[in-house]
Amino acid sequence: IEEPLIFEQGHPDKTGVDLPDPPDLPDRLGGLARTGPIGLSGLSEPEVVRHYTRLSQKNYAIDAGFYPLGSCTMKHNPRLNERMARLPGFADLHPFQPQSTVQGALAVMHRLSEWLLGLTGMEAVALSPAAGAHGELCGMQAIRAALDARGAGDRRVVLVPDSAHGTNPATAALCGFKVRGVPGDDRGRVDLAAFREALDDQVAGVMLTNPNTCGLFENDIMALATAVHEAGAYFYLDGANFNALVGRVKIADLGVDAMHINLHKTFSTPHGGGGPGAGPTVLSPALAPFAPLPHVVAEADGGYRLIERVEGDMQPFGRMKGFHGQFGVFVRALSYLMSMGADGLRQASGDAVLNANYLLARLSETLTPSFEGPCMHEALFDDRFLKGTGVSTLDFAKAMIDEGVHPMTMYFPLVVHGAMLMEPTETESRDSLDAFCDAVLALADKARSGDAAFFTEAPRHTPRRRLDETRAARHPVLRWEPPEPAKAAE
Amino acid sequence: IEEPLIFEQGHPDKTGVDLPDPPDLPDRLGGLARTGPIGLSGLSEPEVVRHYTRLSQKNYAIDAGFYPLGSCTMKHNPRLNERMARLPGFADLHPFQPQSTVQGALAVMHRLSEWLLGLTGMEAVALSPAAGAHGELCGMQAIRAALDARGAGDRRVVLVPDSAHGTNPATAALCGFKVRGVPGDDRGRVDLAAFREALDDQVAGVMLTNPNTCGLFENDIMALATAVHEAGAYFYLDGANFNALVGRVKIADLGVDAMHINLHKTFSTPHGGGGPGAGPTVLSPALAPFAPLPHVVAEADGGYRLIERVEGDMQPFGRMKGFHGQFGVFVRALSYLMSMGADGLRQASGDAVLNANYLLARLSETLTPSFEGPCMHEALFDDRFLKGTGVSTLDFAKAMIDEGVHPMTMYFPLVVHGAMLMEPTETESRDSLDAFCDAVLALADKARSGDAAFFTEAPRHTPRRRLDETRAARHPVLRWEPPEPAKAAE
Amino acid sequence: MRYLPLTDHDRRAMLDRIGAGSVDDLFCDVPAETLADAPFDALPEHATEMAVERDLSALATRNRAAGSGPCFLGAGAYRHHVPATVDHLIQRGEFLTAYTPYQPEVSQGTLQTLFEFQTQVALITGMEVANASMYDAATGVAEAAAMASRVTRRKRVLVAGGVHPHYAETTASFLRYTDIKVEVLDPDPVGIADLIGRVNEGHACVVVQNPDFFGRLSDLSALASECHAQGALLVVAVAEPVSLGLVKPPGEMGADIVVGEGHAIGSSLNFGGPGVGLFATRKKFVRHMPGRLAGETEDQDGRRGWVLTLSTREQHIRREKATSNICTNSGLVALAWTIHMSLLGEAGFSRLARLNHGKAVELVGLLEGVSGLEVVTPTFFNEVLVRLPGHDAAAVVETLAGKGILAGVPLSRFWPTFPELADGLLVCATETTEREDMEALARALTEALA
Amino acid sequence: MRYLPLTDHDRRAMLDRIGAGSVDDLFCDVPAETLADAPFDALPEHATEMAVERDLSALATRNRAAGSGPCFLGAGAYRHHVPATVDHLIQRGEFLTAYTPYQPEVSQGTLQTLFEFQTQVALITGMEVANASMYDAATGVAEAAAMASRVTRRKRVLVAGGVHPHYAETTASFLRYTDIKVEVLDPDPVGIADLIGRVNEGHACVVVQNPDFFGRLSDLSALASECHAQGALLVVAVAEPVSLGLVKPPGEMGADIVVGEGHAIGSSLNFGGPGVGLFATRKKFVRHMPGRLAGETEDQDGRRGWVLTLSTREQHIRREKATSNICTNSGLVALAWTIHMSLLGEAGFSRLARLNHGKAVELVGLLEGVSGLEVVTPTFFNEVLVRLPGHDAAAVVETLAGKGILAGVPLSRFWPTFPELADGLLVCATETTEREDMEALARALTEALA
Repeated sequence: IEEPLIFEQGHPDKTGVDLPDPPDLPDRLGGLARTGPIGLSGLSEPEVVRHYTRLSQKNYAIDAGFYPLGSCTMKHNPRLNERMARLPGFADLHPFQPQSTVQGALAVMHRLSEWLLGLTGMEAVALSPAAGAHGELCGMQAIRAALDARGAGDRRVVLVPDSAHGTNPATAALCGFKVRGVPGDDRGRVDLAAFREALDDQVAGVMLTNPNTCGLFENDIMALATAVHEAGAYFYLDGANFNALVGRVKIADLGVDAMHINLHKTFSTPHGGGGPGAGPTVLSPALAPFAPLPHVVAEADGGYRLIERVEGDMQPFGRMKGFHGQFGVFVRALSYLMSMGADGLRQASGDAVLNANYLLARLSETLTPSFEGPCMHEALFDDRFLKGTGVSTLDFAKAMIDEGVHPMTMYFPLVVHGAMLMEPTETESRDSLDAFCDAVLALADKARSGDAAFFTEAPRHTPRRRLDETRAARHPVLRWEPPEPAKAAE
Repeated sequence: IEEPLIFEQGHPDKTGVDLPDPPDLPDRLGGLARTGPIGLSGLSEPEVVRHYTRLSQKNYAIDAGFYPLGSCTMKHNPRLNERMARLPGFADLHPFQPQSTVQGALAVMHRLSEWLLGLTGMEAVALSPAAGAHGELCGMQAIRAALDARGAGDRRVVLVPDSAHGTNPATAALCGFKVRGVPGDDRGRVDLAAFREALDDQVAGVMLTNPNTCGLFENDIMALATAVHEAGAYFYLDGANFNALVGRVKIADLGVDAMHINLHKTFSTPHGGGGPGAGPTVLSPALAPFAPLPHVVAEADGGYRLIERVEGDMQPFGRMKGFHGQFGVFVRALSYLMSMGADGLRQASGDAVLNANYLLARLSETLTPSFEGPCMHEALFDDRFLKGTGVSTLDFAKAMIDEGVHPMTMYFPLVVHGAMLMEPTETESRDSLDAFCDAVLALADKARSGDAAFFTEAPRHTPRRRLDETRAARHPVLRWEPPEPAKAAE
Repeated sequence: MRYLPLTDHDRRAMLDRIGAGSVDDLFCDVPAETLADAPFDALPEHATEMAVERDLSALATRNRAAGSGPCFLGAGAYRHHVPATVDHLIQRGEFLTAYTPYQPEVSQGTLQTLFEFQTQVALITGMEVANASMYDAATGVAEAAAMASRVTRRKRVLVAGGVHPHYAETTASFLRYTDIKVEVLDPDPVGIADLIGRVNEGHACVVVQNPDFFGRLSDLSALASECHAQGALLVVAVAEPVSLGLVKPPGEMGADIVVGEGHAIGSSLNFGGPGVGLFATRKKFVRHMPGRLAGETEDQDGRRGWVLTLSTREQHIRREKATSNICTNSGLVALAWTIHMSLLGEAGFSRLARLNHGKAVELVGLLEGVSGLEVVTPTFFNEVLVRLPGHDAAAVVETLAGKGILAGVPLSRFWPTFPELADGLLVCATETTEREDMEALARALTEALA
Repeated sequence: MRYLPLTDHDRRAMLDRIGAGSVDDLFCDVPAETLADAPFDALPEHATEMAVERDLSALATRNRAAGSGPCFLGAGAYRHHVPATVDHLIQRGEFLTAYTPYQPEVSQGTLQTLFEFQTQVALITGMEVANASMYDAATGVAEAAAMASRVTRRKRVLVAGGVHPHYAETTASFLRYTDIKVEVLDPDPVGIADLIGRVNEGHACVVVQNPDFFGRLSDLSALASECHAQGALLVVAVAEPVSLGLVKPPGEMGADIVVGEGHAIGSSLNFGGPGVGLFATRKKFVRHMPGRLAGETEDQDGRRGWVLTLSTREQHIRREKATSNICTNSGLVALAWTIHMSLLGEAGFSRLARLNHGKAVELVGLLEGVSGLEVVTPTFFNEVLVRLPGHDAAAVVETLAGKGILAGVPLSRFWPTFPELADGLLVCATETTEREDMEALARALTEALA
């Protein structure tokens, strides 16, 4: 079924929303009224429902199947969380109501903070970052602020391993830092010697992911942290992979100064096809004074207060976004945290790691794991098993789609050739993993038996087959335009 | 994607619902505790979500496309109605709360009654019938009660046209009536002469559908009604097709004594894959005293009262179901009625009839309409256009599925050979109708061009192809059974 | 109007294509005198979504939600906690806005869930087969009585005094104009023992409820034996299906037809409707069964699939010879039931039942300490009858409602003409009942009875 | 635990397959000293769905829902009525639980809606292109300033006094450690006229808001001309997108980048987050743009389809040279926005805007009759600044909150150190504001100011 754009349907006279007549009063626009039509179409409610229902049916989703994207933690999104976020007492709150009328909302923020601090052992948390990359920015700006405060503002180098997420160097650059790469060793970890070598008095901090993007725990992490601190720098941990550790390891014990937590990954708020997320950032005592506004504090009388302006000796580096953070996401995450509890979270990280190792074990029958196990919560393979088959990692992934499963993350981390990074999460059942492994192993056999066309022609059963990305980038068409004759006729 | 039964997944130890520990107290079951397992499986919440999400994806629905089932009025189901029904003040009400605590609910029932009476011009309404057929039962039992009350309890014949819904004769039989058929004429209406002929002093009533199941208005209806009443019988109107008349014609003006109203058709509450519906039944002054319990009445003080027991001179024939009717459906219907208003309902019936006539006009290019137009809210074709093609109505319908549209009602009414009954409703757009007509006309051309196999092999693109209904009926498998070895192993 | 897609321009163009001058012309077959221009002036004009929402929300706030305070109401409608997942899934348009699955190729989702529903109902009732739902338990009992008459070719039905009065009344009403005679016994809070002596070979069936309307659990085995000895069927109603997670199922006690009210699993109370009637029986009676059935079969490629089956029992094929006139049933409520049951699973369903019983035992323990109150029901699942000697139970309920406690259901609501029941109150606990709710009730009752 | 599908039996079997003795063995790379046995004692254990629902519902009732009484709050967050359809559709699992559309073949639904979103944003702002969303308007303005610097290769940004203080602060904070200097002018309730004289050839851009934070509408054309004459870009923030249905769009007044806050369309207030940043610009600047872009292309069978495109601007390809570090954005909020906009359509969106303006005109008319109150804003859309000379606006707001009226946002909440703003109050009306709400406000203010 083809579904035209909304602009190619309907008629500007129609509407799917009935509204009363505006009061018949002279306008007070000062002559700034819009002239001429906007160019929108118009559809009745049933047409809009059908349009977006049909579009949704062209999507894959975790509700419908396994979604083993490495580094993305696509776990089950409980509907309880959605219900809680929609309670009128949470959903219908204006950010600037008098604080006396939003004590429950402030309590939610405070409780969430206590959870995040309890799980990480850190000193403070900035709730307001809107997503992971925004949390990175928060942490790195706190580092800049701390350096400035101690008169070390001229340190302008940040160490970033080659296997880092792209957001890490981009964030460092946004804070005026220069990125210095750090190579990995053949165990898939940061090369400790090279790392120590790279540390000098220009280094402001290091941005590390742990477990790293190869799915491995940086087992030299204590030494790395010590070296960072001895060099007078700060240790930023990318929290994208926190799901492997939650309920088991306190981040503070690893010597971390700042880490963002993706509520939309680790704490199961839905990814929504690209957001919204939330990236609260936990901070060590050294960075805590610089946390951005606003803050929520518990008062002696049992109430809560939202601090929106500098008070006392706080030294916030500023403000990260409008209002008070991703409140709707906070409610969902808190609902999840309360549901899981400390015991459930520990079980979850254990199951996440178990599931990944199970994939690693089963798929290693044919696929080529990049490093020796055990892995943490994701399993990394390279494309050696496809050597000589004429099938690329991309082709292999597209053939998986035809088997009804979403592909893993491809070509990342960059340190591995033709990488295939698979993160099952704890919410996949053994049956689901087995079905996935059976399908992947069968495809691998098929690839190695010489049927390359099966792969290069995939996918076949999707709403669209492979799309021409080059064309899209060379001649960008980024919006609908009314057809030329219609334009002329206007 | 194949989706196993829920019993073929999971493990009895798992659960998708966490519950606290039961109090540790001795039981008071009197030795009647269950022994041994029940035989259910057990799944975690994510597994259950995925299972039913996947199953849903195997369904066609009005949200996803045109659903032109004649006699079914598959119109748009507004989500506002769903939201209203879920307000805690409606959804979380116990039927036996003190009436002082449910005045809003009683107001809903009273307001809905006023709408139904206002639209039909009738004297009284029994809200409690649970569906259309249940409403028929209500109306026919009221007729029995009225006959008994006037000492005419020996009248035991009900006239039912050959083109009636199957529920009509089944209902008549349930009330101890015998069914006497009435033939149609070549205009697709009841044969007035034959009808008069069939009326005698044994006749208790007539059950008629109007517009009838050929989609035509019984233009002799005033004469029919007069004849019925002159014969001392009552006139039951099957309200399945009320959508053609709502806001335009008051049923009382047609001489009707009783009619059920399918809230899940005419008033847009969702059909839900088979219900729940609601079939409030409006009654003439002659039948009103016999309306079943409960009743809702407005009190002088502005409050409402639910009458659950006989009071005063009411002569209810009894009670139709538990509690007070399909309250959740009432809220949805009221929300729809308020949204549409009398003006919107009039527009709706006009558009429904317009849409049907548009289908009739466009499809008559190739298809063979059974009767001369104009039709009311549905268009009826027969299979003459398929003559000699080797393609049956069933084959044609299955081929439509492959084109992405749901088939019309087939082989009903029985009075037409290979009937195809199409009801577009007012919530289909002209674009939608045109796309449907284009597809049907193209298929008709294809059939007439001799490609019978294309039809007899259809559908091809569905989760399942044609299913063996004979096998299902001959060797009924009506539930899952644990596999034999597992049974043995237990 | 937001729900109507046609524009005036569309209407004009379509009329042109049809060859009609106006929409009114299409109504030419309707007697002109009935097509008065504006006969609907008394009814309101259309309203915006905002206005409807405001108006209905105001009505909703004129009700007290059962969960807004302690609530001990049962009497056939039990307040259970339904996981958010259930409502989320049933609201998927593919379930919510589908029709009855007459085209199986594009309805496998609905059909498979109905097959799962049938299986779950059969499993928990201990019966061989179940249908795809009735409207509710009351109509289900009525249909069961009619079915028993078809099976036995007998014309008398005996309804025990422990059966929910709405079920009994609905059954009597349903069969009132048939040749089947229904005898409903007087309300009987103390058991079914004397029923055994009443069954005779004229009876098509005996209808009992377990736990009965007054909460009492009974072993039905002896009654079943006697029924079978007399050639009658035993019909067992189950108003609280959660009990089947803990209590011996009717199927194990010899029931021939089991009818249940399913709304308590998967749905909100909704002021009592819509419900979903569970209907299970023995395999040998299946062709006498009312209602829809989903059955397993294969498609033309040999893959397992589901269809509606045995429809020769049904009205659309069989017309006046049908087993029932039922058509639309309770599909979506059945779906909610199935999803909730699937979430519970074996372990969760058992645990839920044990929790309900435990809460009721806890509550009864507290009530037994209230002076002036007498607990009547000796063995129970999650509901008991108490007597408040010397007090009108309905008045006590009103008093407690004023204090924010929904204390229970007074028997006088059903039997106003039985003065000996005026002091009777049905009190129920479920998993949603907290210890502090129970204490509040005990305190308030102590005060009210003092 | 209801969210965890593995049983102990599964775990055992899987460990066997892996060849590990226990799950703990899999954590062998983690320093043992950090794997203390129970370091999380201070945190609660898992809770049932019932318990979580009860607990969070209790917290929710400790808030006063904005809609529970008259509400005149704006200041960047506008309370609009969102049709039930919107929330229904965004809750479909296929939208809600999908990832960023990196595999376009199975993400055409998300991609097409993003393309529709981009088009709608471009249309209502009067711009050529738009991206697939930012976190919110505040971060969008910050990114716009950075982008202007990339385009112009200049290092100074001027933020007008009428820009939302959160936008201004976020921008200053975002750029604090870059080589771009941000100058934020003092709050200025009376207009942008003097801005023109301040622009010079050192500026990368001037940032203004329209209607500004104080509600005032301005013609930006002269400012735009001056900016362009000086080689600077004009960045226009729109905090209330509904205004664009009635007010001349920034694109027609010469804006180079338009940033908007979209949450007001399609979403609840949610205490201010998540929002959705609208971001539109000229086609020639598109490769300098931050954020994700959906673009049209063809599949290998020549059918139109959509992909994420121009990703060489983005962090996952470009790393430290990226235009922004943004990755996760506001996909679902953007979807809600798109669905609500599609429901409104041309006619509905215009009407909604006219209705909002009409309500505000009506409100202002009433307030002008309140003695002791002065309406400051001469031309406005749906919000105005009023002064309550001699009164602390925050105190008045508290007083009225005690009477169930959320009267407005006091300026002192943003500028506590500007005593001359202490009597300033922002008051807003939308389509949800009823005549009786306005009258209640006017009465209560009259009392409070007496």
